[in-house]
Amino acid sequence: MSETKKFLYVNRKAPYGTIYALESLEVVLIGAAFDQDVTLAFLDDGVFQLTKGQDTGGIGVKNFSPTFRALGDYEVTKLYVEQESLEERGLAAEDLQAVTYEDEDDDWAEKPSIHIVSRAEMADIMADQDVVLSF
Amino acid sequence: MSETKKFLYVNRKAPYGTIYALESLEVVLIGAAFDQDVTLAFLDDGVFQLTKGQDTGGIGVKNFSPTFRALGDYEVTKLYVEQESLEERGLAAEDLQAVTYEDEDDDWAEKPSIHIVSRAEMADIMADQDVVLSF
Amino acid sequence: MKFGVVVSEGPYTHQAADTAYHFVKAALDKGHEVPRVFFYHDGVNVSTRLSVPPQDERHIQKNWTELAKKKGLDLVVCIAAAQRRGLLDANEAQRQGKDADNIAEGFRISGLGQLIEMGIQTDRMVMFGD
Amino acid sequence: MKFGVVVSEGPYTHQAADTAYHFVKAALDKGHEVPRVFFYHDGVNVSTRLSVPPQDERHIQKNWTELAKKKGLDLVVCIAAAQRRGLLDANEAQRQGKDADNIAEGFRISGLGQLIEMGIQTDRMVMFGD
Amino acid sequence: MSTLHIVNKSPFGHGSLLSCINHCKSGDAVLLIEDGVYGALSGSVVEHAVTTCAPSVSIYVLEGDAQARGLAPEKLIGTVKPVGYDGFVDLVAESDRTQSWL
Amino acid sequence: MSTLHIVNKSPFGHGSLLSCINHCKSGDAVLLIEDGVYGALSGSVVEHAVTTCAPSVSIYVLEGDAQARGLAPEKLIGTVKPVGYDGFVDLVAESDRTQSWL
Repeated sequence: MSETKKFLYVNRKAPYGTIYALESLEVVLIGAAFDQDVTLAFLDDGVFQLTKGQDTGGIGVKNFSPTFRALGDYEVTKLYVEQESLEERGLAAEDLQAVTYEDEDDDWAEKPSIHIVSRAEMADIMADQDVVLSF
Repeated sequence: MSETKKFLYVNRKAPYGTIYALESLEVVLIGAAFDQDVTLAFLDDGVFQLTKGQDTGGIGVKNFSPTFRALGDYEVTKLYVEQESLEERGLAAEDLQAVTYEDEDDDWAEKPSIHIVSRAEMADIMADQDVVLSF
Repeated sequence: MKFGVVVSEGPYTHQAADTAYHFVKAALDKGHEVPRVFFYHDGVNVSTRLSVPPQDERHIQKNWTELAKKKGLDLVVCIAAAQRRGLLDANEAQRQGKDADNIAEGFRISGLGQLIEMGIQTDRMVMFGD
Repeated sequence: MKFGVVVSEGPYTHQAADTAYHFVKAALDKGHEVPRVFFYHDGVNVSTRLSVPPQDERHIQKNWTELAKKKGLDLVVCIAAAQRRGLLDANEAQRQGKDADNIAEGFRISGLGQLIEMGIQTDRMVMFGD
Repeated sequence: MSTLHIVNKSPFGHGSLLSCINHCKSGDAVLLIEDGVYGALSGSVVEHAVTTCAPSVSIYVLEGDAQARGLAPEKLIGTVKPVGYDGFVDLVAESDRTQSWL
Repeated sequence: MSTLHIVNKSPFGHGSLLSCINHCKSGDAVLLIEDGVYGALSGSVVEHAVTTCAPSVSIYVLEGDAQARGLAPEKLIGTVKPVGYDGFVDLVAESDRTQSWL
């Protein structure tokens, strides 16, 4: 397939209480093989997916938060997190885990994949897509 | 079984979008055979279950709202609806269907089963139960 | 003390079946009785024996089946909710003219009356759902 | 125009599978194409052939199977989501060592790539879920 | 370049409708379906948010879902437009993309 | 005569926690489990509702669920008490009834 489309994965749900966050990540990983232009959006309770220090030992469920750090290897490098959603939840950028990628166009320099954006910027990102998948 | 307990069925979800309202009613109907002291509470989106004029022809789903009117025959006669929940939704008592029962202790006089109560009264009703089932 | 437990959501999709499992184990460990666990709404989906979760994930149905075997739990699947959702035991499958069944060992299909009865006969009821 | 459709919730529990069905029928009636419907999350539960809804209720699985037969729809059930939740076809059942399968006629099990492919090959995607 | 936003949850128990409205751009459309149709009720605590979203954003309600829930036309916010499943299809075709606020 | 209220949903997307708090009576307890544990976050827009519910109402958070979600003890509202599954069992036994805000 030669056509390249802009795919946006919208994550608005918290992890573990329901399976949507995990199954969204499964789609992203499979989708990476299709060489499309992929962006991930985290807003509302979706910002909780990226908090650091997640330890699921006490609930007997698999901790999938490390998988976000592997996204760079799949060339998924655009993760946008909404500032207002963080603030409403008492969170700041430093409460999120670091997700980085190595930029092959810049001598493999390590760069952050997570970008904090305003609600207005998030709306612009959403309006610039071909396919929007919601989880 | 000789012991009589107070059972409260708490309805906080709208009908049709999800099945909880319908399956709650199925429990109430079966439960009526057990001769317990049964009360139904409608608050938050649960008040939408009792609106009149429901017509599901356009969505191909069974309209179960007439079943509420049959509850009197099962001796389920205490339906409490929260005033504040109605108001937040732009609803008033007259937007609800009439649900009545015949009072065998009062010469089979027809009496309303639905009672509009304040949030504080609803809290009192909830605190006066043995078993609370949530739907 | 006697605890009745209701599970209202399906496995993996919601955490309810996991939380209920940990709660029941803790209650039994503390010397309480859990005479029955009732699976209603999508909770009936916990009882399928055809689930094949990933190797590195917990097996929710097997956890319940094993706990039931070890502790003598009565795991009741609501028949009305199960029929809608395609959960059948061998008897039901035959009665409905279906060519397969899918209920796991340790679960039994019965009516909603078992839920009310559980409410009457236990000291506390705890519902896990969505 | 080509529409891709995703169904993310189970039958009866949520209205999503019903709304998607009415939407697909209306799209086809208007002359659009619906080359594929993809069932993900609890949406995979729509595909069980063991469902026995009450007589006075719609039969969600049969509605989809009949529409697929009449209009040549490709109803794809996500394999990863289906395995967790106990939805298997005969091949999968054999491969996993299970003694029964439950997928209805008209549905086929395949990978998540089919979802991405649908997004690439259609003009619009519509998701129905919770 | 416009988006059709689809909201299927009651705005009284869930934040989806408000979040959707906060992310709409001028020229977008919002379609209320399933339990989302309650967002079209006039006189409710979310009416103001819905009406101030328009006129640059058009709000639609799926007729069958509104009727199922007993929402008579006179109970709905005046600027909300009812559509059937066929109108739903047209809205999808006329927009550049759809976004479901699940 | 006290009630153990159980809340399992995030208070940011769902109305359950606020509805629960609005129906609590003096002496009741609220246990936050699953995604409900986010209600114990300090500095959030619902913190005020949670803290003004106490002290007549005790708020508990299920430890395993808080840890799973990366909520370190220092991120939690000071008056919220962590409990394990065994503490959950004790709360059920000590209350006269439980009410799940599903």
